[in-house]
Amino acid sequence: MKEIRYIWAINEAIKEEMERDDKVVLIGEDVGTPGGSFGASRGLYDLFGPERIFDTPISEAAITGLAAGAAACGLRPIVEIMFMDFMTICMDGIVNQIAKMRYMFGSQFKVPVVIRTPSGGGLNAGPQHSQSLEAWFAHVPGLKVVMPATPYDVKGLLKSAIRDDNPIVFIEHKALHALKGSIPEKEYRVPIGKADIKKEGTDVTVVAVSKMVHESLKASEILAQDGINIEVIDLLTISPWDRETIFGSVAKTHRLVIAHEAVKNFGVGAEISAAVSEEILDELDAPIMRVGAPFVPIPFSLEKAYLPNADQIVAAVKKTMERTF
Amino acid sequence: MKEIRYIWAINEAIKEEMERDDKVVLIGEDVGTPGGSFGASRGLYDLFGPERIFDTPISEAAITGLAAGAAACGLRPIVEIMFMDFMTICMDGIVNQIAKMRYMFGSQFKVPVVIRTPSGGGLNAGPQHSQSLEAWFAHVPGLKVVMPATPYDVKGLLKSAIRDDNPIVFIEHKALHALKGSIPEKEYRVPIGKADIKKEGTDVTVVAVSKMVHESLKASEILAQDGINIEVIDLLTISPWDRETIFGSVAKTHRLVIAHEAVKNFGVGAEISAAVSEEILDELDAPIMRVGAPFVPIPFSLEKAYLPNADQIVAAVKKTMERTF
Amino acid sequence: MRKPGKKKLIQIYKKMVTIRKVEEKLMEVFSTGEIPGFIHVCIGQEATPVAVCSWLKDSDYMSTTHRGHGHALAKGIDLNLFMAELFGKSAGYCRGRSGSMHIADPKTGILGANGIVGGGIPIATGAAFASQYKKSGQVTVCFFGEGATNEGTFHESLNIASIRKLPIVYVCENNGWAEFTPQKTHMPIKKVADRARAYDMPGAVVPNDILKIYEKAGEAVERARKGQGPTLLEIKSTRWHGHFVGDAQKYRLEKEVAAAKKKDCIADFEKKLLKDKTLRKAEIKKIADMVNQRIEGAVDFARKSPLPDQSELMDDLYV
Amino acid sequence: MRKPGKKKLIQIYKKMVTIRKVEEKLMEVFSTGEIPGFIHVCIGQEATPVAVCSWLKDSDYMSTTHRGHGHALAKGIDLNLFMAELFGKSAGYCRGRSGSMHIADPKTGILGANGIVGGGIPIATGAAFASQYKKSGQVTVCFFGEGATNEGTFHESLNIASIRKLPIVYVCENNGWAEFTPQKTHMPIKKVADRARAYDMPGAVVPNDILKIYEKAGEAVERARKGQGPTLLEIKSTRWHGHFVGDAQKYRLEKEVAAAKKKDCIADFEKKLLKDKTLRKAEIKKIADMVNQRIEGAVDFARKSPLPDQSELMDDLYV
Ligand SMILES: Cc1ncc(C[n+]2csc(CCOP(=O)(O)OP(=O)(O)O)c2C)c(N)n1
Ligand SMILES: Cc1ncc(C[n+]2csc(CCOP(=O)(O)OP(=O)(O)O)c2C)c(N)n1
Ligand SMILES: [Mg+2]
Ligand SMILES: [Mg+2]
Repeated sequence: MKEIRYIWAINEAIKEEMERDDKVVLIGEDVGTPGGSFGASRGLYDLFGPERIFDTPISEAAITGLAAGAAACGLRPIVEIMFMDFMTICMDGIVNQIAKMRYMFGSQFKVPVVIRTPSGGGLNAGPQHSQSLEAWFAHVPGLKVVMPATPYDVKGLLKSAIRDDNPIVFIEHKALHALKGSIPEKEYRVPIGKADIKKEGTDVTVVAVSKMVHESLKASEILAQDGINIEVIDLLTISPWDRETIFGSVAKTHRLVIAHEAVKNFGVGAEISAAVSEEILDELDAPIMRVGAPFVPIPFSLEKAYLPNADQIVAAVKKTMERTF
Repeated sequence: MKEIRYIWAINEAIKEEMERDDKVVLIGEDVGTPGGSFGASRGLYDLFGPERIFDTPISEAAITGLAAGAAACGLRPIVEIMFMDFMTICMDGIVNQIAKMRYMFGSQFKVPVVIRTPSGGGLNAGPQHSQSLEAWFAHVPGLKVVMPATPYDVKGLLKSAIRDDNPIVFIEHKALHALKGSIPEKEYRVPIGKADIKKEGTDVTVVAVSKMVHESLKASEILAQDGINIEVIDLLTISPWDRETIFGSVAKTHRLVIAHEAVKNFGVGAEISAAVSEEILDELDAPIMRVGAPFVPIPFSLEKAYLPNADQIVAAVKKTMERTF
Repeated sequence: MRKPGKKKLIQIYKKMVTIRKVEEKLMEVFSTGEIPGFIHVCIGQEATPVAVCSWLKDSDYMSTTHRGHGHALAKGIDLNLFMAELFGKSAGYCRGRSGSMHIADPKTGILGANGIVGGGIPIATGAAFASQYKKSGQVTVCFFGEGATNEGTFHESLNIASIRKLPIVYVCENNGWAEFTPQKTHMPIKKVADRARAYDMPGAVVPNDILKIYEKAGEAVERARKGQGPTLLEIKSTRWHGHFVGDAQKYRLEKEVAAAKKKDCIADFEKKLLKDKTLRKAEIKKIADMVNQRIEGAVDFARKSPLPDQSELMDDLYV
Repeated sequence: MRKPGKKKLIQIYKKMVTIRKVEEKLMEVFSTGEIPGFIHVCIGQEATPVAVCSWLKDSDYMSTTHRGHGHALAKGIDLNLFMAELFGKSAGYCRGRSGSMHIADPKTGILGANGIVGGGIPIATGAAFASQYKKSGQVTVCFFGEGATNEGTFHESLNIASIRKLPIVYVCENNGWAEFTPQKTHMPIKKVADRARAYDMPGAVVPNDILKIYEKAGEAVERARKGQGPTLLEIKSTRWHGHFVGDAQKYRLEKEVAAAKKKDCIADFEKKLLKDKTLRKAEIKKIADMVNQRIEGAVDFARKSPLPDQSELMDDLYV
């Protein structure tokens, strides 16, 4: 095992996959000699050159469409969109082209594109540089959506994503870039579509997305002091999500809290809640609580007040414990 | 009262509001002399001229941004995006600019923009001309999202939307354009934020969105033959939605079905379901069922098999009736 | 080199006639309701697809638009499977999932028609990037209308193609209309080709004349093939019919439409071939009969193919 | 007419010095952590905002970018409220919600800085549309960098502005860098102004010289004011520091940065004013002192203003 930061785990995954398969190319703004805005591609230009590390103009719409075409013609492009907020500019490429090409063309094509993008707040980057928009992509058939929260998972999932023959929206969290964690020295991958129980527990299931995994683990410690033992599940893949693991946990705890940093309204938590009350309502002993951001843009200086945190998870868990059937 | 088609009700609303307030302008592709791709602006160019009926190049990204600027400088633009699928091209203008300008700039601006767009299938227009993407916009703080299903509602809501000082995504349904219905001769408006009980009932609450209102009314007749009396609620405003009416109805029927044409996964139904199980779980006597499109793009010729319909609503209602607590 | 020989001339003529007649047939069949959705015909514009695709191999790539039947047929799509797709049948190229607006065939390098105006331009640019990367010698042709050149993707793509010297030819068929609106309402310039300079790219305006297009396309394809970079060609084309089949184009003056129809790229070419003695009347008649027969066969094939089964709805969304 | 008089020259000089010193102060304060988030300074580029905004009234509109302090100050934003916003304080223009990257002030026509590259270009175009419609005689100035001209919104907006002859001036400050990447990596052309032809719009390249920019901007603003339509100006500007404060710009050669710093638009102007005897050394010193004092006052004001209260979080999302 070795210690590594989240951002370097991304870098290693890209590097290893590019070494393994010369069809893999990296496309994005400042990904060349500068090594990317957050450093994810540092050193790659020197290793792979300008043909494979395609440093593009500021043209998000064109580069996603370009990735679609390149993928349909045999390459395996990784596109870096510098901030998730800029995905607004390339929704057509992602949603109408990349996501639909396979199905719409009668399964004649494979479109192995990975769109990597950092989401989330925590850097006081303000309303246009801090959003978490995963719910949009989860609503689009043809895409898979992945959101890892640890160095281990980000490396393992990114390697799986690059090898997957389907288009994947790979959402990093910019406030986790500096986070350290251990990963194996040897090659490993983390499967897409599987959630991970980060902490076992018996009283309440907490399904957490991205940075909320860490907040949930903090909440778990706080709650332990009150004798409450929560199970923390890292969702990891948003679409298709791991019903088995989550339903299994709810069947054990009978209480569910879902936590994500995105705006709560119409967020990813809604789908998980709805699926549970559609399919295993009888398992529930308490209302399903959701923790998410309030329904406003992310203000520049009130960011702390804005971002969901461990305290809110603690409160939601306690709320689900208020009642016993 | 008079009979009118849905598309002409839209036309009347725009015309009346443009006559009333010369700050209202219409911006879009082919909206000038051609009167719009679906005819919504027919005759308006002759009445209001090229200054107010702004026939634009095929440049969706620019025209939404342009509307933001025009609104910030005192106009009240109505933007027509020809198909909802093309909103993918102008998400930045809508989400990062229009929706955020007021809050982000410390409430210094008003941004009274209405973005009108026809959604939905039924014309065999295929995967890039048939989508229902309302869930995306409902997830964005700063926008209101409206989806009327009848000539009466479309006219009344559009007039309210044009007078509202907030940005509104106004989603029409292209398969309803030809639908006839009665509206008052005299001026009227329908309030944003209020759902409408289209049929009272006692056994199951069916919350329906857009064209699914008509399918739900059909389902209601089928179910009546089995002695099941459903309440059909037309949601009308997706965000902010009318919790009071829906919670009130669920408190009466204790059973809930939500129906929309959009893909079921991560759709609008998820939020309503989640809110109910978060806030009034105890009222439920049965799982909450959702009816929505399957998780694939809309295929050209299998459209009938794809689109949710009355039969599926009937099945979902019956499912909620299987059990009594 | 840029002058087609006799065999090529006849081949070109046959393709043009095929496209014209296929679309005339489509208009007829569409009006009976047999074809669902919308179709957009390119009658009057046949010279461009045929002239340009004459320079392409099967392995070369091509992307097109909603008005893409001509391009697909010129590139070599199979007429039966094409027709079945337009009918929404399961024997169609895309299993009835795409219809006219999204037809694709990887075997002949057709990356798809596109329902999004400007949507195909970056895709084609990406295909060119892939073949440059693979050093495969493939060329990509990207077709679009003058209306599409007002979309941001046009601008972004041409900029990228020029920096990277991608092996691609951008072909703008300027038929003067975007849906129901004439070019002058949407564009302050007359020549779309003038936009090429913004990307340090050669741009040329070509009349709707098969041999002139053939020549210019040949140069542009060769330039791309040699790794010298992209070209923007603007063909001053002409749309005879409405934007989609069923559009009576009341927004156009009758005499404008009549003038458009007078500039018939096929009739002009036919006259030339007769004058040249490349073809005789009888041969022309024979070609027409043969083409008609193939088309009837394709319609028959499409009619006989079953609709896709409901059970296929969820198939193969993911690999 | 295009030559500024003595009073104007001094005014211009004061503004340039103010912008320079404000940003030097910001760099200092930012490094202590007092200002949250990111800031992007325009040191080296001060001539453009001042020269262009000299022609504008309060009622004229302006939109800017992430690198927008200079534009806002030149347009007339109040220094105290500006500083408070950058500090994220509740006395700031936007109640601490926007910070440096989105500052706006409708009273002086500032439609906002924008965190989205290319995002402000359509917004400015819309402002020009509104004033044309209202026949108010207002002009809009839209600032952006050369990197932004590769975004689709640039292309779409200039096309629209030209067709409608909107009263707007597009000002591209070409500082040669987009973040960490030089222009030549992203653009096959040298002169951004050449892109104007694609929209039948006049385009001009202007050196980073306050009086030359003043002259060209005056012509363009007058053209817009008279209803003659938009202009694209490209200023060959120069960025001294990193993309954001804290970026050590290791990607640039030291000698390139040194050369950039030698082309100091303020020092050049100062020399000229001294030579002209428009100003004497003592007056220059006095201006510097006065500016410094105002800046200290503004920083003090910002420091003393409270952070917004948590209770404000949900305020005024809707009207
Ligand atoms: C993004 C987008 N906007 C608008 C449309 C609607 N639309 C379809 S075709 C068309 C006109 C296209 O004009 P042009 O590019 O000149 O092609 P032509 O139809 O003349 O072949 C428009 C506006 C669309 N399909 N996609
Ligand atoms: C849509 C979008 N893409 C990328 C970025 C990240 N970004 C911020 S500034 C910048 C470079 C802009 O270069 P230029 O337009 O030349 O302006 P300059 O910074 O030189 O003033 C980039 C890529 C962004 N903010 N928005
Ligand atoms: Mg056209
Ligand atoms: Mg720059």
